[in-house]
Amino acid sequence: MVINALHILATGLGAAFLTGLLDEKRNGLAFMITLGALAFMSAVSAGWLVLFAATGAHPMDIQTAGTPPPFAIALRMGLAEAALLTLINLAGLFAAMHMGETLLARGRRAMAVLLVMVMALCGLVLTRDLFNLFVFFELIVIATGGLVLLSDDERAVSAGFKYLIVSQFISVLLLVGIVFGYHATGTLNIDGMAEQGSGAFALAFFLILIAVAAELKPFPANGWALDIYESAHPGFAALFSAAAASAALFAFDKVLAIGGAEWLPVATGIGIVSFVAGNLLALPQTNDRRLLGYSSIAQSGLILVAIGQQDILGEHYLFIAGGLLLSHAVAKAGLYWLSGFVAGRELTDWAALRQRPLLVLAFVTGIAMLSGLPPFPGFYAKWELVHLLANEGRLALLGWILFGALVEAGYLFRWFGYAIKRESAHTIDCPPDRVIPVIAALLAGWALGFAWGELSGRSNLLLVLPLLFALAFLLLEWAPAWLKNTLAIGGLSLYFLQTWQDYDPLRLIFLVIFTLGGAIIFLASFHAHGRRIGFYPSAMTMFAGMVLLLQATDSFGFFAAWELLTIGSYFLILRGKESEPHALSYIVFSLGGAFLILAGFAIAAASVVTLAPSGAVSPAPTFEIASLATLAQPVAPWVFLLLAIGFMTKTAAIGLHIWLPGAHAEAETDVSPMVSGVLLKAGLYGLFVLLMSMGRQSLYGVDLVNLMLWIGAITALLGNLMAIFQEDAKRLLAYSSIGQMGYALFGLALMNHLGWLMALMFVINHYVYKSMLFLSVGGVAKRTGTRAMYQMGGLITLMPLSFIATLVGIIAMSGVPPLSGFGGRWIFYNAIMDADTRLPMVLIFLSGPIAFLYLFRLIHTIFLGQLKDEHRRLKEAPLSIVLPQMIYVAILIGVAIFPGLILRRVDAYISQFLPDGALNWEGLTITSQYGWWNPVAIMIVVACIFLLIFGWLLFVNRKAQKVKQFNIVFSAERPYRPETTHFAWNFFAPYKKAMGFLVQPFVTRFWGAITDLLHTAGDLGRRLYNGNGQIYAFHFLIFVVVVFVSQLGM
Amino acid sequence: MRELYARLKALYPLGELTEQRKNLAFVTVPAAHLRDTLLHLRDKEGFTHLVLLTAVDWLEEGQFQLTYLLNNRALACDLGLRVLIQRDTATMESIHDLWPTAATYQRELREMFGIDFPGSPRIEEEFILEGWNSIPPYRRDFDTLKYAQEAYAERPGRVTHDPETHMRLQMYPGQHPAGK
Amino acid sequence: MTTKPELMKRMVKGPDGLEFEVDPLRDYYCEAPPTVMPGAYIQIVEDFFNWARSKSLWILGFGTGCGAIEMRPLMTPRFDAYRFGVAWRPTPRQANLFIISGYLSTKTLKRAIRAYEQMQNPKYVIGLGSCTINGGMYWDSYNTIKKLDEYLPVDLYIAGCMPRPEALLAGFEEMKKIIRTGKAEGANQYAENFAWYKANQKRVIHDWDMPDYNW
Amino acid sequence: MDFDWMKIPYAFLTVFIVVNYGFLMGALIQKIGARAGRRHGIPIWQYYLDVIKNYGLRTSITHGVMFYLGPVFRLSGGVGLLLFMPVIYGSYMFSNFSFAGDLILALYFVFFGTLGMALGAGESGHPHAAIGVTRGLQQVSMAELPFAMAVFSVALQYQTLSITEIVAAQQGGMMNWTLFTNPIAVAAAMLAFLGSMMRPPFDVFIAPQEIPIGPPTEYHSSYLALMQTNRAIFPVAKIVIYMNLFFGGAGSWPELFVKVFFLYLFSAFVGVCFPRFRVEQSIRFFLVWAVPLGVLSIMVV
Repeated sequence: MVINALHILATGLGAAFLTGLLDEKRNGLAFMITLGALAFMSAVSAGWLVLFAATGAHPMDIQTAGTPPPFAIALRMGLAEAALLTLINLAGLFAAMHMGETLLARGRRAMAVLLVMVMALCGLVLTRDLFNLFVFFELIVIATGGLVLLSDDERAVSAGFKYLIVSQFISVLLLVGIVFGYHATGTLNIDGMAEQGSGAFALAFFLILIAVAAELKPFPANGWALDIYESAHPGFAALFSAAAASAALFAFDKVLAIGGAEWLPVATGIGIVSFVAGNLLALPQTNDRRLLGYSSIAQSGLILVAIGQQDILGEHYLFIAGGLLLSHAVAKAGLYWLSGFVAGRELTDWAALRQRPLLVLAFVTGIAMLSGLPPFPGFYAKWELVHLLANEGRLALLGWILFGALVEAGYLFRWFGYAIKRESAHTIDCPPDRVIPVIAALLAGWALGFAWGELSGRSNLLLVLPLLFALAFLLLEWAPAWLKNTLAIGGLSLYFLQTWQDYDPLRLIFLVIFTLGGAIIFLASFHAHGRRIGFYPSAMTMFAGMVLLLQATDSFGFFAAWELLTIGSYFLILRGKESEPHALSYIVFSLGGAFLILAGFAIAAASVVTLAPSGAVSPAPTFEIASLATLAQPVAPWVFLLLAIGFMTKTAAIGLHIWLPGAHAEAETDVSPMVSGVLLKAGLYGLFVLLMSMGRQSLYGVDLVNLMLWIGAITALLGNLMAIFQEDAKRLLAYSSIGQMGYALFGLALMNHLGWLMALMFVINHYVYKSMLFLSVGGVAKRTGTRAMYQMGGLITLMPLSFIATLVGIIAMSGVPPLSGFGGRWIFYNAIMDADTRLPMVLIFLSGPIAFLYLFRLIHTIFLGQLKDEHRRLKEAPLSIVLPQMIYVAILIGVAIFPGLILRRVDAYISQFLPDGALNWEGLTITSQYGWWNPVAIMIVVACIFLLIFGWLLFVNRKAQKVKQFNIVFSAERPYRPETTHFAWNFFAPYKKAMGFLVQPFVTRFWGAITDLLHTAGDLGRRLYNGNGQIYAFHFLIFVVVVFVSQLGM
Repeated sequence: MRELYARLKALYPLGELTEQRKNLAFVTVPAAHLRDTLLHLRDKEGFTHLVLLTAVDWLEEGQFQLTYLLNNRALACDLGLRVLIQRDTATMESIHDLWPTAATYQRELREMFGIDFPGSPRIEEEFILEGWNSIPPYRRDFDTLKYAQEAYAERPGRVTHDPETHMRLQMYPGQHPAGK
Repeated sequence: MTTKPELMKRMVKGPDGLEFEVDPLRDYYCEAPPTVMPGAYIQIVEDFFNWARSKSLWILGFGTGCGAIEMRPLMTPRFDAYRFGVAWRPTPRQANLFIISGYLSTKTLKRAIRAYEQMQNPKYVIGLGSCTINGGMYWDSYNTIKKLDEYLPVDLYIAGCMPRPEALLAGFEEMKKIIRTGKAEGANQYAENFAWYKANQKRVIHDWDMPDYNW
Repeated sequence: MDFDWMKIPYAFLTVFIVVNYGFLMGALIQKIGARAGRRHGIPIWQYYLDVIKNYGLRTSITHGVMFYLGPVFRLSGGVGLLLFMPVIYGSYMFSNFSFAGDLILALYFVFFGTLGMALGAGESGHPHAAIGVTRGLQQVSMAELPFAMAVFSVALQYQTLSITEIVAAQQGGMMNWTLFTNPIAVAAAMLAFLGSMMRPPFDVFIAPQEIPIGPPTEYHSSYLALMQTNRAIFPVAKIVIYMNLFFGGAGSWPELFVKVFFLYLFSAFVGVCFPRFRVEQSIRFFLVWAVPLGVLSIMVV
């Protein structure tokens, strides 16, 4: 049985009085009373929440004086109210706990104010009476003013004062509005007013609405709020951001009901401007709390947008607005509480959190919730919101939302990068009364994620096995790395064994790479010692995302998997020593790409699925990926474009590639092959799916597939060209990946049978040799302590196995027979015979030999040439790193001799889509329409000739004297030092002279300029907030005028 | 050249001017005034180019004569400054800071004559001789024939002829030597 | 005898923190001495090889002194030594005839020894000009050797100061005869009397900064 | 697998013929070059003598395994290239192992020897070897481009990747040669041909005085002998590709000898007429002159 909601207000008020009555010295008791009251209030509201959630009961009106309105104040308790009250009261409880020390020091009055504040917030949510609303607002303002003073920060005083000034402006407007409204309608009851409509008292309603809106601190009328966020006690700031903002939003929603649909655009407008501007302003921030403040403003803006769009959200309104609101509130409260642990106010000071992995988890949970990443409610909410917007054709709004979200993710993840990578001198102590709120927020976040997953009506991501498996590693963090590694390998292998029958040959290839391929790379992870905290959850999340991607049949599952693998890989990449900026650019590009995919899916969904009319409970639009094929003309090419750009971001097509080199090169030894060899294939899989379902599309007469063909060719050329000028071995490989992905993209875009086969061949080969080379180079880098190739040299005798792996890798990669790369080239030539466009081939022809250049450089400058002094005692790379390489060598040779083992089935499968040009697999010879190829014969002939000549040389040259590295003819001199004798630096200088104009960093400059532009915009905006209270009031006035004028104009 | 000498003479205690040609003259400078004179010539008189720096071993006088030959590109004339230093101490101030090329000459002089130029770059390093183990070979008290006979194996049977006598015998066999 | 700094033993710290000693002469150079290499077991094969060797004289392109100027005309249409199977190679590895073209200062001698030792057995040396025979006009130089065969095994001297290209061509023909008769075993002679040659070389080269045999 | 074991002696025969032809033709071209300089030039059998001499050297050194294997790779590349092609059109005897692959195999197998050689030279630790290799690779990377385009153009023209079929399509008179049916492609390919024949103006990577003959600077004795053997086989094999693609192939050995000789002479002719390019100059040369021709050839075919 639940307790009357009035008791919530009564308890708050009563406890506040009670503390007031207590003796000055009984602070302890007062604090207990405060906590008790808040706990009771929380319990009551939670009881209501459970009631509504479990029974789906209708909202209940509570009449205070025993009469219905307009004669008395009415309260209403419903699902939303209950949820919000729970949130507010719990936030109040934990805020009190968090501020315990301060409250105890300041005495019972502070506690009373806090209780009043929470009570007023509850009242704001519950009341249906306009004047009552005003009263609660006033209470909140006064309580806020008082609570701000709790802070040690001197600026808090002036902040509180400015707050009071502006609040009086707002109150005046509100009061005037209420008076005129009452005059016009004769009632103060919101529902009563709503029945009569706002037409009669539009100006009055405008005043009411604008006043309530101003409580949400919209841009630009929010300078005073920022000062509070920045200077108030973090415990209170959490309450202010999480509870006060939520309550105000709810109040706004209530008030808006009076105005009806015509006022919705106002909410949308205020919301989207606040969202975008708030995020832009947050971008250049270096103060953590101010940044959170801007983010709060932005998030409120986003929720306002949802409120403003309630006309199209239909029955999903609560799901969306609630999801956004709750995840914002929980995350923001958690982050503010976390900031209480951090001594410094710079973003970089958060590095201190690293001492406590649990706090890092809380931090990352908060950031993921704010950014709307799965599996948190914001993700589901954003999915629905975007789809509904797209369905209504509100694409501009959709675009701005995604843009703002991207900026937000940018600064949040930059912050996270600082926390993980920077150094902080501060230490962290964890008193339980401060840890508990944070943990509560953390748990609440995951619980909400679960709840929203359940509510979404689709597969709950937190119940999906692969993700659960990945998250389970969070609980295993205490275990040694080898144990977790074994589990990871076992998990991947088992997953493969369990599911491989369910896939068609194409997906099976990707599955093999994603699971078994991952497992082989994990073998290399055995070299790590200690616990390797954070590695396994991230890596397994990435792998979970990838296998889910393969499983996904509908757009939602696909997108969720896409986001998961992005996040997982981001954390993985961030682990590298110098990888902070590169991981950031990776996540920004990836999320940008993901948002494009989201937009694409949303637009597609609008055409594929007809939305159920409001009323019927059906999950918001999601559709079978395969039904992309049914898209009709005006929409299809745009969807294709959005999806293709999204996927090409992942494959690092030229123009979108700048994140890749740093991210892959700076990652750890075993992470580089994972993100390069395995992860890039996810992008290719996306492109496969896209092209399989949508085929050719053209936009304004431009054949988009043809465009992709060009992009692929240019990527292949420029990726390779940039690779040859790298001095850093891993960067070289990273650029080479760009080129290789260009090849694969090219093959796909050929849109013929063999082109796809070639792309698949690249998928397999690139996985094998790039993983192998990354491991090999990583092993060498591990031993030599450097990645600069010119500092190495002559390692062939010391690291023979790594050398063999590299040798086999480069032979395979350059396409020289008899290894498997040749098969790819052979298919390529046969494929282009069928192609309609011939010019891009020129670029591909050129990029092949160029690949040869950087490969030779790789093997020569590392393994050949002159051994350095300090490397003379190096050992072979650790067994765990060498073993996978040897497996790869075996695979490469196996694939080289029997390519049919894999390709034959895929060949048949592709025939479903592109029947022409299939290969003929009779006997050992593979025949196409144009030529033939017999891998076994090639291998045997080459081996025989080679052995024959080798035997002959052994015979005639049996007495060769083995000499050492300085026994070279040196123009009758002798070498001076190995460093000066090893030709390695600036290896291809003439090429730079001749072709250097092609590798100017235009793209880097372009994206750099865009980033600068955003930062500058944020910086300019920041000048609005100069700390002057009068100016802030002026801002408010401008805000009112602008909104009024634009409303008139509408 | 005479005017130049007159101008210089007014500033520094110079020795007599020896005019070799119209545009080539030598003058002796005390070691202590060398640097000032060189600087003056380089910066005020346009002798911007150090043509060479060489030495003469005046064994009998117990002196080394250093010759700094300067060139004035505009007037196309050369002026040699001669400095006499003690042979037993054989040390001279380095001028590599005036002309960087001087460092090379000084290394050569140190190796071949044993004249030291403290502070000159790489002065300690070998210049062209590798592993020289005797007194500097350009000093006149170094007996090069004796050294060659001791150091390098000889093929027996070598005969040395006076060229004039030998050629006369070759061309006019049977005649008496000239003038006899 | 002074050792050059780059050849001195040094302590080096590896990337893994391990400190160890590097002895350049031991670690960077092969220490094996040259050995006498017998010809083919079957005499007729050796004769066949000698015939081929005599027809394919590859000269090391290393002009040690002023006599080198007399080799250039051999490549011109006027003398055209190529028609006799004579060619120039830029690397000692591939050359088998070393023409010491004129005086050898001790400094050049060091380089000549290196180049000679880097050639492959069988290898031949021709001393060109009187300087290589008895010092010539440099008989009293403080820095020039006077008797080449004291330091390297010489197969043939071509006298003159300078000998003209015709004399060189005649010398090549003579050299071919020596090779064909199997008497051009300079490399084996060098290996047999290695200690003697080394002692002679080290007597005049005071800063011996290389391994004893330059492979 | 039904393999005709007679192919093995046939293969040996092919290699034997080509080695002898290569030695003699190489010397003949040398002599012609010498005559251009008014010299007699080397005896026609000089290359045999050089090879025998090099095998007859009594000592050799090795810098390591890759160094040892480098010439093996090199010669295998040459021999393999030769044997993977149908050398004589219409002759089963001299079609050798062309059943293993088509034109693409031959094109890519060219790199087999290059790669092995580059690695072997690299292990010698000689900086000049590395410099030579990088120069060679850089130049070849651009020189191959017009050739690849020409091959593509020809393959499109005849709609096949089979060398035999390409040759078959050119039978029936000189006017059926690709030279006349697709002259632009041939022009592009012949410029590329110059770049891959290690002759002036594109031989800076073996510059004898600057970086003593580049990659092979440490090779000697039997290594060098193997490489010389390859120098006899490889150019012939390479020219055979050109001959088959552009000049009607050869139906008999004499026809092959003549065609290969004239094609080889072409590069030698250019070589004695023009001085040497630096690497970036030759890259620009190919980019400016040969690549547009190649592009044109695949556009118009």
